[in-house]
Amino acid sequence: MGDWVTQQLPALLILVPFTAAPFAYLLGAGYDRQTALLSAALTQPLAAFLALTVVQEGPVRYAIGGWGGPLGIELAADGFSATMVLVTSVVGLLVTVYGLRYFGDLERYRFFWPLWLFLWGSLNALFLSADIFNLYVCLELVSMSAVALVGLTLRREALVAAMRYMLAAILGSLFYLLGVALFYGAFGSVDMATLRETVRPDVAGQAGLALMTAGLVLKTALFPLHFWLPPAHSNAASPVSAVLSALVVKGSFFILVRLWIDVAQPEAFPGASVVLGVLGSSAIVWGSVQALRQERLKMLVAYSTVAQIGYLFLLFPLASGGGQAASDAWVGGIFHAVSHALAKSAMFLAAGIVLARFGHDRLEGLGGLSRRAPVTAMAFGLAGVTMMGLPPSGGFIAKWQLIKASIGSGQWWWAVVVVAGGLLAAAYMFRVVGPFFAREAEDLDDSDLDPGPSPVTMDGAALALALGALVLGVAGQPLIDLIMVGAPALVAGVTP
Amino acid sequence: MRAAALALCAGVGVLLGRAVLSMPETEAGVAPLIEANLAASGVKNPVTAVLLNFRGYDTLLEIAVLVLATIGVLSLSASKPGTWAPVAAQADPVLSALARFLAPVMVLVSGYLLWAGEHAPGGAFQAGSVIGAAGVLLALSGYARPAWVSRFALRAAISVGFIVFLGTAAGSMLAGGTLLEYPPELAKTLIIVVETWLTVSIAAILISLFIASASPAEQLRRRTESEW
Amino acid sequence: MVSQTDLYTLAGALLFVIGLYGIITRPHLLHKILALNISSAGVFFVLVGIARRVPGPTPDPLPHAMVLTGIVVTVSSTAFALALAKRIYTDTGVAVLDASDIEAEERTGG
Amino acid sequence: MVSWLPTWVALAAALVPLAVAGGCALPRVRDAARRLVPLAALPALAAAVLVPEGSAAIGWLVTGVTVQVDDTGRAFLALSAMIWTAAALYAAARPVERPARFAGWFSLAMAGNLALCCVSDPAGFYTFFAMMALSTYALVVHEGPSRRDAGRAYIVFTVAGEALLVCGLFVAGAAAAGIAPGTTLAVAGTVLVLLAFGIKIGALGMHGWMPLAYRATPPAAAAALAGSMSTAGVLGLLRFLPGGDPAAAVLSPAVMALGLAAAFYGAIVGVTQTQPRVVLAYSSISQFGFVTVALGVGLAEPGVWLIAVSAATVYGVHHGLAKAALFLGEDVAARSRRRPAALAALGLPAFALAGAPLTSGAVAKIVLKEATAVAPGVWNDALETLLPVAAVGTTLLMARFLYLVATREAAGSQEPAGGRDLPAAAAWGLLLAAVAGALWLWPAEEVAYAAGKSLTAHYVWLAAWPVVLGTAIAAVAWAARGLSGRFVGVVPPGDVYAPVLGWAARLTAVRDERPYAVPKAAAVPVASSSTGGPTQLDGAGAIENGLLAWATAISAVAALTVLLLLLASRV
Amino acid sequence: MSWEGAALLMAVVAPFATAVGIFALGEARERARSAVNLIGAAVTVVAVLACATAAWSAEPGRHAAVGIDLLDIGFGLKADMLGALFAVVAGVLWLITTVYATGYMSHASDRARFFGFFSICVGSAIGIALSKNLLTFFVFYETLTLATYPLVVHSGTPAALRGGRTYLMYALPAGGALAAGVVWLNLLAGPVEFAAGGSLDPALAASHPTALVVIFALLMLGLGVKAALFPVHGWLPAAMVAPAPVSSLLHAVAVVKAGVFGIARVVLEVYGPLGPELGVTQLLAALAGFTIIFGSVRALAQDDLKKRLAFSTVAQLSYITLGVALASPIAIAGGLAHLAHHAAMKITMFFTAGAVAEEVKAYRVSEFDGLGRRMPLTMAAFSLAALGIVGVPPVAGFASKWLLGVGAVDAGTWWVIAVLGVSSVLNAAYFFPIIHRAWFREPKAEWAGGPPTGQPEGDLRMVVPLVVTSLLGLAMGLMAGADLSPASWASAVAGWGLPW
Repeated sequence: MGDWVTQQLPALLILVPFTAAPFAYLLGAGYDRQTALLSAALTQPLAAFLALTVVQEGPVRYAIGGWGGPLGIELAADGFSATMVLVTSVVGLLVTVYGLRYFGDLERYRFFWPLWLFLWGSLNALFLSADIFNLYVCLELVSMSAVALVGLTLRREALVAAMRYMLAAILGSLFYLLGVALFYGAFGSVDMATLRETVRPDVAGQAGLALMTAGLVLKTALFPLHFWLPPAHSNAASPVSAVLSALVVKGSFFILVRLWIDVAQPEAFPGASVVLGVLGSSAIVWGSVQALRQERLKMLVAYSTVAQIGYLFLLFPLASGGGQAASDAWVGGIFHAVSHALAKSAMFLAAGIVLARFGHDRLEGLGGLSRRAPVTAMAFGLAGVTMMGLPPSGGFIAKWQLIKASIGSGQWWWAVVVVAGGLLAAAYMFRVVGPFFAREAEDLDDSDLDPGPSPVTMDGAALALALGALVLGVAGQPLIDLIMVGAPALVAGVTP
Repeated sequence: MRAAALALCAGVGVLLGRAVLSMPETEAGVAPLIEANLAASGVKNPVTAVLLNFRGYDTLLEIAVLVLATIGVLSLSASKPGTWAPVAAQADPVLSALARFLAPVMVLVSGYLLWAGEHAPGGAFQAGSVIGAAGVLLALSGYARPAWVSRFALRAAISVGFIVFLGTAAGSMLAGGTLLEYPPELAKTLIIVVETWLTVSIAAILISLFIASASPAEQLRRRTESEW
Repeated sequence: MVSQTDLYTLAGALLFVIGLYGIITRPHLLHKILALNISSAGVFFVLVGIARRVPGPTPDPLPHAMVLTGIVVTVSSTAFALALAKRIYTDTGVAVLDASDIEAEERTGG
Repeated sequence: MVSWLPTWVALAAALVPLAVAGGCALPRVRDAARRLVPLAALPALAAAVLVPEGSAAIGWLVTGVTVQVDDTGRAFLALSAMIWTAAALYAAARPVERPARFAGWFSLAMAGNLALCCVSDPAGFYTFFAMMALSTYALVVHEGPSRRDAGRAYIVFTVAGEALLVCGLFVAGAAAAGIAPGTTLAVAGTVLVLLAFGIKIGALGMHGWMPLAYRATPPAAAAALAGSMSTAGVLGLLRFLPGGDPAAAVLSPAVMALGLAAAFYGAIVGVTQTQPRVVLAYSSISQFGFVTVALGVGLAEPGVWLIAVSAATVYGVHHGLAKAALFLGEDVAARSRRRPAALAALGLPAFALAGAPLTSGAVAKIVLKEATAVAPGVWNDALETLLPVAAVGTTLLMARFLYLVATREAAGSQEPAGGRDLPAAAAWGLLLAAVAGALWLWPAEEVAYAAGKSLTAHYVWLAAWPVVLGTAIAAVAWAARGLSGRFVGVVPPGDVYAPVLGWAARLTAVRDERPYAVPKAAAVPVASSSTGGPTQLDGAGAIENGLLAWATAISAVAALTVLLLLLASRV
Repeated sequence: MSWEGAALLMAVVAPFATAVGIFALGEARERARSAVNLIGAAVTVVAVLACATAAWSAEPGRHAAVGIDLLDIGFGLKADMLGALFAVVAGVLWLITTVYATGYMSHASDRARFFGFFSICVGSAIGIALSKNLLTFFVFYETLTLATYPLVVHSGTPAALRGGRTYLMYALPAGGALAAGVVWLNLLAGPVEFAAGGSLDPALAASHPTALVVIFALLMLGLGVKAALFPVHGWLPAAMVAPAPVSSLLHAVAVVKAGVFGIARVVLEVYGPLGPELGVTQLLAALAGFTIIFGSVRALAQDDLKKRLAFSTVAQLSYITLGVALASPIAIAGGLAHLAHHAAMKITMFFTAGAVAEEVKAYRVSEFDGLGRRMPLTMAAFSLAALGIVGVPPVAGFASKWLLGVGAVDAGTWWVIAVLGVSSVLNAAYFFPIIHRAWFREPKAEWAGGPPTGQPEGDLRMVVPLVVTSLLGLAMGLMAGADLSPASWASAVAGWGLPW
C-alpha cells in the first residue's frame, strides 16, 4: 500500500481534489463541506509525503497512460514543483478550515466548495505537469475556477471584477497557446524533457517564448498588466482572495520559471530577462505607492500583492548569469513565493474576519482593533513582518538571498530596489497596524451585523499561516533543501 | 487610442507572421510515434487515439473544464441550480409537435455518432451535443418541466461522465498501472464506457447551461442584497 | 515563395490580431467575447497549419487533438463568460467593464 | 601613638558622623540622633592623635580607596574635628527650625570633611570632598527662601569646582594607575586641580560664592564652613598639586602672583563691606592668598615643596581656628547682653589673624616667611616687602569687622534671639582656647622652633608694626568717617559675580511645555466612509486609473508582446 | 545539550514563552497572567545568571554556544562576558519592572497586550545580548524594533500614535541601513561572528577600505538610532509618551542599550583594530562626544520630567559609545560599566516619574515643589540616582565616569576630559533644580503634612522597586572595585577584549 501510494503520488494529488469536486457538487447541501474537508485532509499529507519523497529520492517522474513523453503526457515533481504543491496544500487546508465557519451552510455560498476543490486540483495538476500543452489546459482550469470564485458573492463589483479577470485570463491563455503552437512548430514536441534537449534560440522558438511570456505575465498581473488584480482580489470573498493572492498568481509564475530557467535558458533570449526585472522593480515601487493610497483594507492588501509579485520577477535577471548568484536568486525567488503565499493568505483571512465582524474594512475605521479582535490583529501584524521582509521571517530570508544574488552577480541596483521595497512595505503595513492600537474602539460600528467574537478556527487559521511565514525565517533550511532538489542546471550552482 | 491599438496589433501581426514563416518547412513532430503506437491504443483513428489514450489526460482535464464551467454558470444563475425553470409558459402546438417527433430521432443519431467516433471523426461530444439540442428543443416547446427530473438527477447527470472517467483512471492505477493506463485488451471497452457516460453528461451540461442562463432578471435581483 | 500552408498559418496569425484589436476597442462585453473567439480561431488555424508540416500525406494528429481540446476549452470558457456578461447586464443594465465605456457603448449602439 | 591601631580605623572613625546623619534621616530615631552630633567628631579627633603613621588600600570601595595617615592629614583632621565639635556644640545651643534636618546635613558634611583628611587617593578624596561640599548646600539654604541666591551662588561654584576637580583628578588618577600623562596633560591637570580647590579656598577670581554663602549660612555651619571646610581645599592642594614635578614649575609665578593679588584684593574690597560676615569672607579670601603664595613658592622647585607644605598646613590650621572663632564670636556678640566682654574676647582671634605678637598668627607668619624666603630671585624681595603690607590690610579688615560688630545694634539689624547663651559661649570658649594654644602645643619641631623665634624682639617688632600701623589707619579712617564713608558699600557682596549667577538662574529655568503624559485621551473624529479605491485623486491615482482602464491595459499587453517579439527577432 | 546551552536557550525562550502565555490568558484572567509573568521573569533571571556563570568560568576566547544553520546563515547564541553583562542587566531589571508595572498598570486597559509585548521586547533584548554573530543579532534587533511599537502607542491617544509614527520613521529606515550593512559585510567577509579583538580579516582593510568604511557607517546608522546618537536621537523624547514601565525598562535599558551594545559588538568584536586603523572609531567618538553635550543642553530647559530624562538618556548613552570608541581598555571598561550603571540609575528615575504621576498627578518639574515631604522615599531614591548621573561618588555614575576619564588620559584624548567636565556641570544643571524643588522649596498645602497618615507614600508595588533599583545603583558605585561588580566585570571584558 505504502509504496503504491509512493508510486502514484503525483496522480493521487490531482485525482483526490478532482474527485472530491464533482461529489461536493453532487451531494450538495450538508455534505459538500465534509467532502471538502475530507479531500483537504487527504491532500495535505499526500503533498507532505511527496515533498519528503522528493527530498529523499530526488525528482519524481510519472508517465500517464504508461506512454511517457513525447508521445504521452508526463507528470514531473522536482523540488520546485513539490514546494509549490506543498504550500498549496498548507494554505488550502487552512483556507478550507477557515471556510467551514466563514461560509457556514449559507445556500448562496454552496458553490464555493466544488469550485474551490476544482481550483485546488487544477493547481496541483499545473505544478506537476511536464507538458506545455497540458499546462494550457491546467491554466484554463485554474483561471476559470478562480473567476467563478471571484463572482461567488454576486455583488456587482465582484461580477464586473470577475468579468475583467475572465477576459484577461482567456486572452492570456490564448497568447500562451499560440506560443505553444510555435514551440511545437519549431521543435516538434510539447514535452518539456524533450524540449530541454531540442530547444534552440531561433526566431520561431523565441517568438513562441515571447508569446507565452506575454500571456503568463498578463495572468500573473505583473505591472503594468495588474489592472485586473486589485478589483478581483479585493471584491472576492476573503477566503477566495486569500487563495487567489497566495496561489493562483503563482501558478502562471511557475510556468514562466519553468520555461525560462528550466526549458529555455535566459541567455538564449538576451534582453528579455532584463525587461522582466525592470517590470518587477516597477511593480514593487508602483504597487507599494498605490497601497499607500488605498482607503480600504482589502484594496491595500491587493495592491501589496501587486508589489510583492514584483520580487518574483527579479529572479530572471538575477539567475541569468548562472553560478552561485543564480542559485541564491533561485532560492530567494521561490522562498519569497512561499512566504508571501503564507503571509498574504493570512492577511486576507484576517481581513475577512474584520469584514465579517464590523461590516466594513475602511482603514480609518479600524481603530482599536487590537482590543476588539486581538488574535485577528496579531495575525495581520505578524503577516506584516514577512511583507516588510524583517527578520525573523521567510520574507527576510528571501530578500536576504535576492540581495546576495544581486550583489554577488554585480547587479547591485536590484538590491537597492529590494531594500526600498521593504521600506515602502513597512510604510503601508503600519498605515494599517498603527490604528489597531488606537484607543477609540467605537470606530468599529457595532451594527447588528457583528456576529460576535470570531470563531477560533478562523482566527486560528489566519494566525497559523502568519506564524508559518515567521517560522520559515528561522527553520527554513528543510524547505531550502527541498527547493534545491533537481534544480535546473542553470541555478543548481553550489547548494547554499 | 484606437490608432495606437491598431498600430500595436499590426506590429504583433507582422512580427508574428515573421515568426510563423521562420518555422522549419518540415517538422515530423510526434506523428511517427503515434503511427507506431496506434495499434496499442484501442482505437483506429489516430486523432481519437491521441485524444482518448495517448493524451487522454488532456481530455480528462478538458471534461473537468466543462463540468467546472457548468458549475460556474449555475453558480451565477438566478434560480436554484439544477431546477428546470419555466421557459415558455405555453409553447405553440407546431413547435411541440415537431419536438415530439424529432427528439427520439436525435437520440438515435447521437447513438450513431458515439459509435462512429471509434474509427471516424465523432464521439461523445458530437453525440452529447445532439441530445443536448433535443433537450433544448423540448425545453423551448414547454415539455421542460417533467416531474421525474429531480435536482439531484440533473446534478448526477452533469457530473457522472467526469466521475466515471476519473473512476477508470483510478481503476487503471489500482490495477497496478499508472493513471489512465489501459490494458490494450480492455482499452476499447473502457473507452466506449467512458464515452457513453460522457455523452450523457455533455447532453445534461448543454441543457442545463441553456436553462440556467434563461431565467428572468427580477429573480436575479432578489439575490443580490446585503452581502459581506 | 510562400506556400499554401504558410498562407493558412498567416491567416491564423491575422485572425489572432484582428481579434486582439476587437478585444481592445469594442466596449460591449459580447463583442469582446466574440473577438476572443476570433482570436482563438486564429490560434487553431495556426495549429492546423503546423499539423500540415509533416512529410507525407496524413497530417500530424497531435495538433488536431490540441485543436479539439482547445475548442472544448474555448467553448466552456465562452459559455461561462457569456453567463457572466448576461448576469452583469441584468444587474447593472449595461454590459461594459469600465464606466468610461458606457457612453462609447451608446455611441456604437451595442 | 598606639601602634596596634590599623590605619583604616582613622577612616572608620571619621565616618562615624555618617551613621549619625543616617539616624537623623529616620523619623523614629531622629531626635535621639540629633543629640549625638556634638560627639560625632570626637572619634576622629581621637584617631588624629592615636592612629599611627601609615597607609592602607581598600580595593573594593568605589574605585579603590587609599587610607593615609601622615602629619599633614593628621593636622587637618585634628583641626576639622575641633572646629566641628565646637560648631556642633554651638548649634545644639542655638535653636534652628527643623533641627533634625539641619543636624542630618550638618553631620553629613562633617563626615565628608573628616573622611577626606584620611584618604590620599584621588577618587577617595573626591568622594568625600563631594560629600562635604554638596551637603553643605543644604546648610547654606537652611534658613529658607531668603537664602536662595546664596544657595545658587554656592551650588554653581561648587558644581563647577567638582567638575574641574574630577577632570584634574583624572590625570592624577591615571598617574596613580601607572599611566604617564604627557606634559601637556600633566600641566592641564595641575591647572584644573588649582582651579578646583581654588574655588573652595576662594582664590581670586573664584571667590564669588564666599561672601554670599558666609552671610547666608547659620552661624555654627558658617564657622565649620569658613574654618574647616574651606581649609579642606588647602589639603586638597597639598595632596594633588604635583609638588616636585618639574613640569609644574612653569606655573609657580602665576600661582604666587594670584596669591598676592588675592591677599590685597580681599583686604581692599573687604573694608568697604557693611556686614561683619561679609568682611570675614573677604578676609578669608585674603588669608588664603597667603597660603596660595606659599604653594606657588613650593611649585617653583622640587626641593622647597616640603617647606611649602608645612607652611601651608600651619597657616591653614591657624587661620581655620581663628576664622571659626570669629564666626561663632560674631553670633555670640550679636545675641549676648554683655557685648563688651564678647568684643574683648573677639579681639583674640582678630589679633591672631592680624598676626599680632604672642598670637598664633605671629608663629604662622614666621613659618610662612621660612617658605617665602626660598622663593626664586626677584620674588623673594617682592614677597619680603609686600606680605607685611598685606598684613596691614588684614589688621584693617579686623578693625572694620570689630567696628561693625560693635556698632551693629546702632544699625539695629538684629534682635538678640532666644537660646541658651551659656553653652553657646562655652562652645565658643573652647575654640578661643584652641586659637590661643594650638600652635604653642603643636608637636612638629619646625613649629616649635618658629614659636620660640616669635618671642624674640626682632620678630615681635616685625609682627607688631603692621598691626600698629593698621590700627592707626583704622583710627584715622574712623575719625574721617565723612570721607571714608564714601567708600562704604560701593562693592556689592560677591562683587563681580552677580551677572554670572543671573545667567546660571536663566540656564536652569524651565521652559513651559505641555507634558506628554496627559492623563485622559481625546477621541479622534471618525472619518466619513469610503468605498473602493481612494476618494481623493492625486497624480499617482490618475495614472493608476489610466492603467486600470481595459483598453490601455490590453494595449500594454500588445506593447509588451511587440517588445518581446522584437527582442526575439534580433537573432 | 550542555547545561550552558540549556541556560542560553532558556534565557531567550523564557520571555517569549511568557509572552505566549500572557496572550493566551488574555485580558480577563489577571491573577494567572501576573503569575505567569513573574514566574517567567524569575526563570529568565536564573537563566541569565547561569549564562553569566558559564561566561565567567569559561577560559578566555571559548564560550558555550548553541545554534541552528539556515543557508550560510548560522543563527546562534553564545554566553560570553560582554553578552552576559547586558543579559543580566536586562533580565534582573525586567523582574523588578514587572513588579512595578503590575502596580503602575493596575488601572490601565489592554494589560495582556502590554505585558505580552513587554516580554517579547525583553526576550529580544536578551537575544541581542547573547547573539553569537551579527546576523542573529540583527534578527533580534529587528524583532525588538517591532515589538516596541505596540508599547509606544499603548495608550492609543493621538499623541501616542504620533509618537509611534515618529519612532517608526527612525527605526525602520535604520533597520534598512543595518540590513544593507549586515548583508554587505557578510558578502565581503563571510558570516560575521563576534570574536574578542575583532573578527574581520585585517587584510580586508587593505583590500576594501572604502567598503568597510561605508559598511561601518551603515551599521552605525542602524544602531545609532536605538543608541540615540545625534542626529538620529529624535524618536526617544517622542517615545516618552509610552507608559512609565516602558520608558523605564525599554527606553532607559533594553531598547536603547541594545543600540549601544550593538555598537560595542561591532566596534570591539567585529572591526576590532580595523576601527582605529580606518579612522572610523575616532569619528564615532567625536560624534558621541557631541551627543553628550547636545543631549545635556537640550535636557536643561525641559519642564516635562520624562522628556528631561529622555534627553539625559540621549547624553548618557553616548558615554557608553564614547568609551567603546576610545582606544583604551580603561575607557572601554568605563563605557561598558556605564551600560549597567546608567541602567540602574535611569530606571529608578523613570520609575519615580511614573510613581509620582500616578500618586500625585505631577508631570512637570515645575510641579515638584516640596514633593520630598509628600513622597520622601521616592524622591530620596530619585535624588540618589540623579547624583549618580551627575557623577557624584559613591553612586554608580562616578565609577564609570572615572574609568572613562582615566581611560581618556590613557588614550591621550584631552578633549574627552573636557567633554566629561562640561557634561557633569550640565547634568548637575538639569538635575539639581529638581532636587532643590523637591527638598528645599515649600510644598503645597496638602503635601506639607507628608504622606496621608496611616498609608504608604504610594503604591508599594511601585515604591519598593524604585528604592531597590536606587540602592542597586548605590551599591554598584560604592563597591565598584569589588569582584563581579559591573565595573570589574566590564574591566574584565575590556581586558581580554583588546589584544592590540
